[in-house]
Amino acid sequence: MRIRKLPRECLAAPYRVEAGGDLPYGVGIGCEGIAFMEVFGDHRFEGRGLGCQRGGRLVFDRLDFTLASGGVLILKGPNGSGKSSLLRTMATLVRPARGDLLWDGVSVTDDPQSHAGMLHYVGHADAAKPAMTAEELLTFWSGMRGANGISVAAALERFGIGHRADFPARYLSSGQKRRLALARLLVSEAPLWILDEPTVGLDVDGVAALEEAIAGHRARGGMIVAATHIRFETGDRVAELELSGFAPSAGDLAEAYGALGAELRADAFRDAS
Amino acid sequence: MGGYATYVWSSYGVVVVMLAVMLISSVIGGRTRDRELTALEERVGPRRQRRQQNDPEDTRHDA
Amino acid sequence: MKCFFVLVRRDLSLALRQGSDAAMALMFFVIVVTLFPLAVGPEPGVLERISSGIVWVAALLAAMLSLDRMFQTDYDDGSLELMLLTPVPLEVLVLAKCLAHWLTTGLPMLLIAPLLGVFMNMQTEAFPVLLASMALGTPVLSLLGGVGAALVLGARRAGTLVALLVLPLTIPLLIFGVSAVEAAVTGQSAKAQLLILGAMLMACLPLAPWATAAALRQAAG
Amino acid sequence: MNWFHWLANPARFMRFAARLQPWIMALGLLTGAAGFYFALFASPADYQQGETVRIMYVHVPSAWMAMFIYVVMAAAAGSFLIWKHPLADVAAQAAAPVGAGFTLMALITGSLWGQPMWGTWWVWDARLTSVLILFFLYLGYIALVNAFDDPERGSKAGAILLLVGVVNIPIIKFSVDWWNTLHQPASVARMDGPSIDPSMLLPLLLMAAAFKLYFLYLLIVRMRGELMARRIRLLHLSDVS
Repeated sequence: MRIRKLPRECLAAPYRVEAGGDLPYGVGIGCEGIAFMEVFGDHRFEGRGLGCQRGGRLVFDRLDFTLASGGVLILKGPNGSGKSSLLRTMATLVRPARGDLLWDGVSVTDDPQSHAGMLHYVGHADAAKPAMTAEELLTFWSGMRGANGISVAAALERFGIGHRADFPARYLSSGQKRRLALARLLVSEAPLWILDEPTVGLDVDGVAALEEAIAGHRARGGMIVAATHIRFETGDRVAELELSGFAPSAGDLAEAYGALGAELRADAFRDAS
Repeated sequence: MGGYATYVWSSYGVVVVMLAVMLISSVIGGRTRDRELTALEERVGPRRQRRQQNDPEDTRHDA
Repeated sequence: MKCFFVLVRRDLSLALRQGSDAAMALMFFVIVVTLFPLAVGPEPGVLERISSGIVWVAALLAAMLSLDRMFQTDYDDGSLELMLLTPVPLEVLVLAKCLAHWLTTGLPMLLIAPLLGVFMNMQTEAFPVLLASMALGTPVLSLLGGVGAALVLGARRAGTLVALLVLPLTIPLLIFGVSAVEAAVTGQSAKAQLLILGAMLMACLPLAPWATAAALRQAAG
Repeated sequence: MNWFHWLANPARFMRFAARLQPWIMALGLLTGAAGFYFALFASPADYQQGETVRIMYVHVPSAWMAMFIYVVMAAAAGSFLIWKHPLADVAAQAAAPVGAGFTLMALITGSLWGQPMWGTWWVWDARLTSVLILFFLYLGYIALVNAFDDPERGSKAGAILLLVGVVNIPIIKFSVDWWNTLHQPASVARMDGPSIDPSMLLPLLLMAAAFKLYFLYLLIVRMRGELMARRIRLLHLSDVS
């Protein structure tokens, strides 16, 4: 990971830059005048001809996307169109049935472990252990991924659950658990955030905190892929991907089922038996 | 068979019966699926065949 | 390497706070052994003869009981996905999980085994070998069990299935573990058996986490 | 290697297999008939075991097949995991019940052999014990493959289990042999006997060949069935969407 070692205060600073301000894109003012783009460097995340198969069924096919530093990619589409599957594919939790994922032009499917260091994934599950306190959970994940972001206390504060730091997760409401899951994004750095319905269970303040975090992340050259209803200012570097456009046709379905595809006509061998 | 005929013949019997059962059940299973597949293809088939005729890349797995 | 200890510490503190899981496996171990004198009669000769086998079989069964918890909770609450997405080799994390599992089930069983030896009229001279064989054998149980626990994630009736898969694989362990203790009881050297158990541990240490990691990846995908 | 890739296409493989099938059947029937003839009539009775030795001609090849099929399945599982080719998985899943069948056959004939030899239906003989454990491994694999709602998951988990199992089999075999020599009184005759006379070797090898050809034939039949089942599943899915 190409993250410059900065004092913690510096890393915390960008979150105070307002989203959509007058600053040129991707450049913010931190302490000691460090340009934020340097935090993550310039990256490019691409998908080429992606196809994904869930439960033996092809959910989407021949899908391309490109995402550059500071960019946002919003996934749209009805239920079952494969938003979660695509996000899980991007996170290398699922191997694409077809196509390839590229990070800076290099395929990541062969080395998912190093790609994993580049990303944060927030899925439907909050990974909140009932017996662990909010602070312990965050400390644990920062220990697992490296504590190179803001401090645990600051991250909890930023998502408005600082006063619940000592509460075991079993006493947290579902919205608070969600905030806790999102606070993970801030305690360790990763240029790519993959967010699957991150606002589920959040109240207005929670959504605002998330938006602030996202704006700060983008300002520092981070990129975001999300299936969400948060409204982003359209225009600069915000793209939408309508997944229903990539639903496979019947022929694709037949072909994509591995090599047991369309040419496996039963009669090709049935006569011989 | 030196007084052991029961054991010898029953073990050969078991072998023959098991071999036959495995073979017959597999063949019957294949036949049932064959019929099911034929019925399904007749139902879904026309749509698919039309598509395949239009699809020049149909042979891509042979490449 | 830091991740390894972070994960072990988390699993240990979770096990301590939800102590019932580990304690239940231990209780099961004790109760199963206690059943045997009641079933076959309390004659010291008989009990002594079967003591090593009973203790080992009970340890295997008790370990099976605790196995399905090994990855299941992490799988259910999404922690497992996040672990897959840490920049550390998954094998290292698996090893940490296995160590934590051993510390919470294997080690307590190991410590209580002499007491059960007393229950079963085992000669006290055999205790060191019993402890040594279990010290070498129970980690193998955790490592092999990890493979099974990872394979059945998301399966129907995972708890029963994992025992069906893992128990046949633990037979060599049982044979050499029991025979080490028997050798000690009859006053022979148990060195060969203990060496073989050690070799099994050495072989499992790299191979089992590798298979477990592969199983976890396909479970998440 | 090229040839391997050529056959990796399921339709082509099945066409190739269908052409092979009658030959396999003919050869199998031939060796089978000869095997049964030599085993039952044209071979001498053992001077120690008498006529019961004839059970060996089916018991031992069954035990061999049980082992052989497991290794074949593990090889298929390995190539499924490495090259991700579904045909390998189809082969492993098609072979599993056949392997379990041969294992059961070895157990039953072993028991029928044990009764006249030792006067009891079951003896913890080294081979019988290993075969019994192998039977458990087969059942575990079949149970695991069918325990998932998503067949893909079952295939992958099963393949990993097969590889773990095949690494374990030599260790299990070794430990069971070791255990057996420890507990077996020396006076009881071992099932394999000290040495095998050439007149006994011929029926044994004939039966082994016949069993292998039978397995090959059945494998083709079952793989075809499994491929059809997958195609049916696929058609249902595309029908729904």
